[in-house]
Amino acid sequence: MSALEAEALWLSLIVAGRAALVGLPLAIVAAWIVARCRFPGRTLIDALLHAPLVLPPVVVGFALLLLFGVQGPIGALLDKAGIRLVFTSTGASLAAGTMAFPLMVRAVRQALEAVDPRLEEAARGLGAGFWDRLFTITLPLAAPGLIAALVIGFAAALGEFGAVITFAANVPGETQTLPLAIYSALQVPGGERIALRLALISLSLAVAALLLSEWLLRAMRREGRDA
Amino acid sequence: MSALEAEALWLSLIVAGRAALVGLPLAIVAAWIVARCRFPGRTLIDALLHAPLVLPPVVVGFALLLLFGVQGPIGALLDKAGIRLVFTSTGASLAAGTMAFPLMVRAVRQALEAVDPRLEEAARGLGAGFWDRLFTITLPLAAPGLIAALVIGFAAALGEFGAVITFAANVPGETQTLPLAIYSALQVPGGERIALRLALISLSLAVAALLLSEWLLRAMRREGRDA
Amino acid sequence: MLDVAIRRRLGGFALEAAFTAPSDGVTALFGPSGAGKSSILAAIAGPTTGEGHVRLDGRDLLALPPERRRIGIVHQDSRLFPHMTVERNLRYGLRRSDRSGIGFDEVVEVLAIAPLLSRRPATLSGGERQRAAIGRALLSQPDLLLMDEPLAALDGGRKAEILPFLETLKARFRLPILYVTHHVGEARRLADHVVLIAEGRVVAEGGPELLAGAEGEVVGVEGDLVTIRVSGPLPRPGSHVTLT
Amino acid sequence: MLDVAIRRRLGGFALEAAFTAPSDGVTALFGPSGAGKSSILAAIAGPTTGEGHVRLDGRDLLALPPERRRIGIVHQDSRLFPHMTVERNLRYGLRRSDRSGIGFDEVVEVLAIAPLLSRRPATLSGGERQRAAIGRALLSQPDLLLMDEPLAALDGGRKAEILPFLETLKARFRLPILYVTHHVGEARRLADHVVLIAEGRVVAEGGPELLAGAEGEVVGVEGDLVTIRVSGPLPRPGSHVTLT
Amino acid sequence: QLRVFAAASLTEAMQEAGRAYTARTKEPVSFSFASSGTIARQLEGGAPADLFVSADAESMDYAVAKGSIRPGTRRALLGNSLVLVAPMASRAKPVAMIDGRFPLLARLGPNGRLAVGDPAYVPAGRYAEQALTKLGLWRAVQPRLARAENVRAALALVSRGEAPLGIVYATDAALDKGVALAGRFPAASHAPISYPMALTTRAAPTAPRFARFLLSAQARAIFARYGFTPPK
Ligand SMILES: Nc1ncnc2c1ncn2[C@@H]1O[C@H](COP(=O)(O)OP(=O)(O)OP(=O)(O)O)[C@@H](O)[C@H]1O
Ligand SMILES: Nc1ncnc2c1ncn2[C@@H]1O[C@H](COP(=O)(O)OP(=O)(O)OP(=O)(O)O)[C@@H](O)[C@H]1O
Ligand code: MOO
Ligand SMILES: [Mg+2]
Ligand SMILES: [Mg+2]
Repeated sequence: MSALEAEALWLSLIVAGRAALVGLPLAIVAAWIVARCRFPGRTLIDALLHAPLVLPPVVVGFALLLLFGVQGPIGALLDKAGIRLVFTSTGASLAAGTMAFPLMVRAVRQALEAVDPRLEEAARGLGAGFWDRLFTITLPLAAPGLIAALVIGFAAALGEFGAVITFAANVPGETQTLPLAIYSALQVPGGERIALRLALISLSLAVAALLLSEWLLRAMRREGRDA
Repeated sequence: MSALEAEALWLSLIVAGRAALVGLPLAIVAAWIVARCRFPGRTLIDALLHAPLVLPPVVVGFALLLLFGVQGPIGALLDKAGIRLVFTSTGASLAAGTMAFPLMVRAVRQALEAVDPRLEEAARGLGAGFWDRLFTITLPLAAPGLIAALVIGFAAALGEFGAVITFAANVPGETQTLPLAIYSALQVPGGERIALRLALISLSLAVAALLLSEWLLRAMRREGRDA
Repeated sequence: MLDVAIRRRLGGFALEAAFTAPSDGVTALFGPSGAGKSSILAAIAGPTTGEGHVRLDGRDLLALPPERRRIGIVHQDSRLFPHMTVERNLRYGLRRSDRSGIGFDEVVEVLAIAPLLSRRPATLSGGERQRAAIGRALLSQPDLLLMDEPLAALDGGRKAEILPFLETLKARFRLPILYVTHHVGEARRLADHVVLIAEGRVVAEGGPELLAGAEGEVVGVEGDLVTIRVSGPLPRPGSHVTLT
Repeated sequence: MLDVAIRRRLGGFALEAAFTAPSDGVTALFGPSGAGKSSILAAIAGPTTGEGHVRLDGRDLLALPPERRRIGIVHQDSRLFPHMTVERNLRYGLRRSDRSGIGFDEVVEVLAIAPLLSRRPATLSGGERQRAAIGRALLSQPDLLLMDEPLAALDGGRKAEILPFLETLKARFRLPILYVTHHVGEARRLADHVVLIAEGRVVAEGGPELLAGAEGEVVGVEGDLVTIRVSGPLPRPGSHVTLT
Repeated sequence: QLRVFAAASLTEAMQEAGRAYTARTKEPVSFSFASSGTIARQLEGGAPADLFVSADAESMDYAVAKGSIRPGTRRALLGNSLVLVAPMASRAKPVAMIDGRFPLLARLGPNGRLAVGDPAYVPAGRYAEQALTKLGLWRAVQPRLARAENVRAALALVSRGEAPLGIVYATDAALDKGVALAGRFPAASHAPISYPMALTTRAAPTAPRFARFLLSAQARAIFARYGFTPPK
């Protein structure tokens, strides 16, 4: 692996890992709202949560630019606070995470909907308040789904190209994740070999994430048994 | 809506709808294999199923071009059978569906894993063989997940850009789906307004799909009650 | 004749039970909580994994896949299909059987589930659910019926209606029934044969007289003194008894 | 005193029950399957939705969110947390209570669940599961205990052990217990007060004498004739009885 | 029906040329716009294109090498020039011609980036690299690049004010009201910008006629309006 490839690999790991980990709690909140709350306009919120999925990534990147760019309403605020997103690896995470977000919400939501409400009720009767129930019953029971959400969020963020390059551009060592490197390689006639190698690295990362998730699931099942 | 926009909308509907509908049975088979079968190499298959997700869409498009192009191993065979995929709307479905496939598999898998095996066992005791159980117990119990898979598959296919433009090109009325039309609009200075309108059309389609899915779920619940 | 020999390991629990049961009577499986009664039924009806055999009139049922064994089973938890109405649950096994000895209307009437037919299991009471499960098992026209505390959730009146029906059933269809219960009276009333289970093993096998407790006929009442002619083991003087 | 008045609509079923119960005794809810017994317990312990009140010594429990009502409930289906060991299930309510009258070790011993503590609910037998659920409810140190056929899945021996424990409990902690059962003997043994339910309404309320059936003490045994001094209604001569 | 696969940066100009052609000949023309590199591979995969208009020589070379091009039909169609743009809001003082003394770094500020098409694969980016190298600015500015996926994206970064400067084609700069011209690169500082076109091996018999039309005075006038120059 060349130094540049190693850098892209490392950066991808950071960018996608951060996107998945930061995205998960947000996805839980969003999934909770659409799965558990009933209010007018719920379907609209649900649809908006799907927006990054149905829009071309470039458009999402562009929208992020409008919002989080130094001229954008949020970006201007962050800029004052000394936080820069455009052209930074944090920005790459934001873009990749935004694209992965609908998938994470979906996975969490499916998991939440599969939790037996009678068990939450039972916990309530045993004195557990909302947050207590959430953290001791609902989320642990939904854990396989949460891990699925992490895996899919990580995988999608790992593969995200259009939104990242539009929002964060390709700054080697900062925002040049594996997909950007693969894309670069492929655009150059004869770059197939490099692209293939980078693609295999991406896939290995995904395999590693899957194995990790399965190990986590098993560990969780064991933990409950011993405690 | 201009005629061209209407055309892109209609085409997107066909392309994404076909991708989701054809994808679903395949996703069920794939999800079954990774969720229910235990054999060496399962994790590898699982990882390969994630490949379209972790690879940049353009790479997937190129891979499809290599496989299904007229020179490709599968494409050549299909060509003899008179079936052309590259640069046709069927091909656009293939590309969009390939990108959406991992998401569909995930959703179906999560649903399958949530089905209580004791109910399948009960059906077995009542004389239901494998396929019988599958169609009367497992899939109906997994139905909310299957519908979730359809929605996410449709939404992802609807938004797919990179793989479609690479594999099926960007031919108005043939393969120019909404994301490609948006891309083309953005290439034209001042095209932002058209792009925005097209994006809103995309979102409305997603809203429609969501509403339809919720209506379907409700209908299914009712149907069980009256039968 | 039903000839059962089962060997299984369940976590730390070893099941190793062998017994025979008449082919047209009720055999009560009796034993403390956790003795392995439900596990025996699961081994007879479920996927073949451990060693052993279950021969019904010579044929080994374990050689068949569960869906072709013609075994009706009522689980301790009802396991009704939540996405079907009670009626569709009842007809599930019926439709998949090529016989029709046990009729839909008859079962619905005896179990008093006519008003529930169009309801979903989630809205049923515990006893209603159990009755639906009994009906579903019966209607699959089984060659062998396994029942795991089927009447535990039912009130005395309902029990008193269903018991005679089970008796009729076994008389009419010469159907062997394995019946798990904790209720001595119920077992004594129904059982032709009793198998006592403890810690995964058969500890005794025999007639209904194996069951502790007694039943009898009231022969005299004088003030608050009641005299009863008892069959079965006699209670010790000074002991506290309940008459039902 | 426990003063219950509940009004609910469940699909086609109308629940409209009002009764009072002594604040330190066992009140048996008695009635046929589908009468509304479980629904009454659910209305007392669950989210407040319908009309009515549940006053315990004057305070209306329904004014509190369920998690602050201090109600222990044993459901007809055990509802153990599948992702926790039996021990973590037991300690769940204990940890969330600021009292400690009912001790962990004591409960574990009486319910004989020590060997199960490190197991997951999925691997338990029906009776084991129910015992764990009883333990969990007791250990939450409730002000009011609701039990829905808690002993139905248990064998006679186990029942005979748990019943006296429940008696001690009510004596020691002056804890009102609402107890749903189909078992006359069980109810008569435990209950200080009986509420008969049918079709969603209270049809009678009173002492244990409300329950049909009888119990007594064996005063003489001669051959197969047993003489019993009976309290409660006397059986008719010629009737068939079971002694338990 | 004729099908033209053309570089995305030609989108609007080509569409107008197509309309003009159809108006004159009643023959419909349809387009598929994508990046030139993608099109080159699509031709290899059997794309139903009659004509390929590339934004760079490399992609055309690739198509030729893969046998997708009808021999002898390659023509230089258009030229373009390279400019430096700044956000309109910055009120940059335009410089006529950029030379080696141009204070590029100073104009970028302490942490501003220079938006370009990715020199690795975007033709405009490659020209920018050549020009900056020739002018001796490359080494200093290279770590400060924001490499965009195509010229339009680079342009958007400048017009949104995310990057204080960007290098794009004159054609792009002319049409975006959000940017101001900050300078021009000497034509000699980079390889001639050329848009080659060629018929594909599977081109329909009517295809040469459209190719000829694109080289006609009428088409040239259209392209000129979008800022394209005749090929060098
Ligand atoms: N997977 C397992 N791991 C460990 N022990 C198990 C497992 N499955 C079952 N057991 C144990 O096997 C024993 C028999 O269980 P079974 O359900 O057959 O009891 P049972 O006789 O039906 O009891 P009950 O009357 O309470 O329903 C129980 O002690 C149970 O805890
Ligand atoms: N959602 C619902 N829709 C219609 N009927 C309902 C619904 N929920 C409960 N019921 C009915 O309410 C009645 C009371 O149910 P409940 O579970 O309280 O009975 P129960 O007295 O506990 O009976 P069991 O002894 O069988 O457990 C039953 O007839 C049941 O079918
Ligand atoms: O017109 Mo291009 O090939 O996108 O620079
Ligand atoms: Mg059991
Ligand atoms: Mg009940």
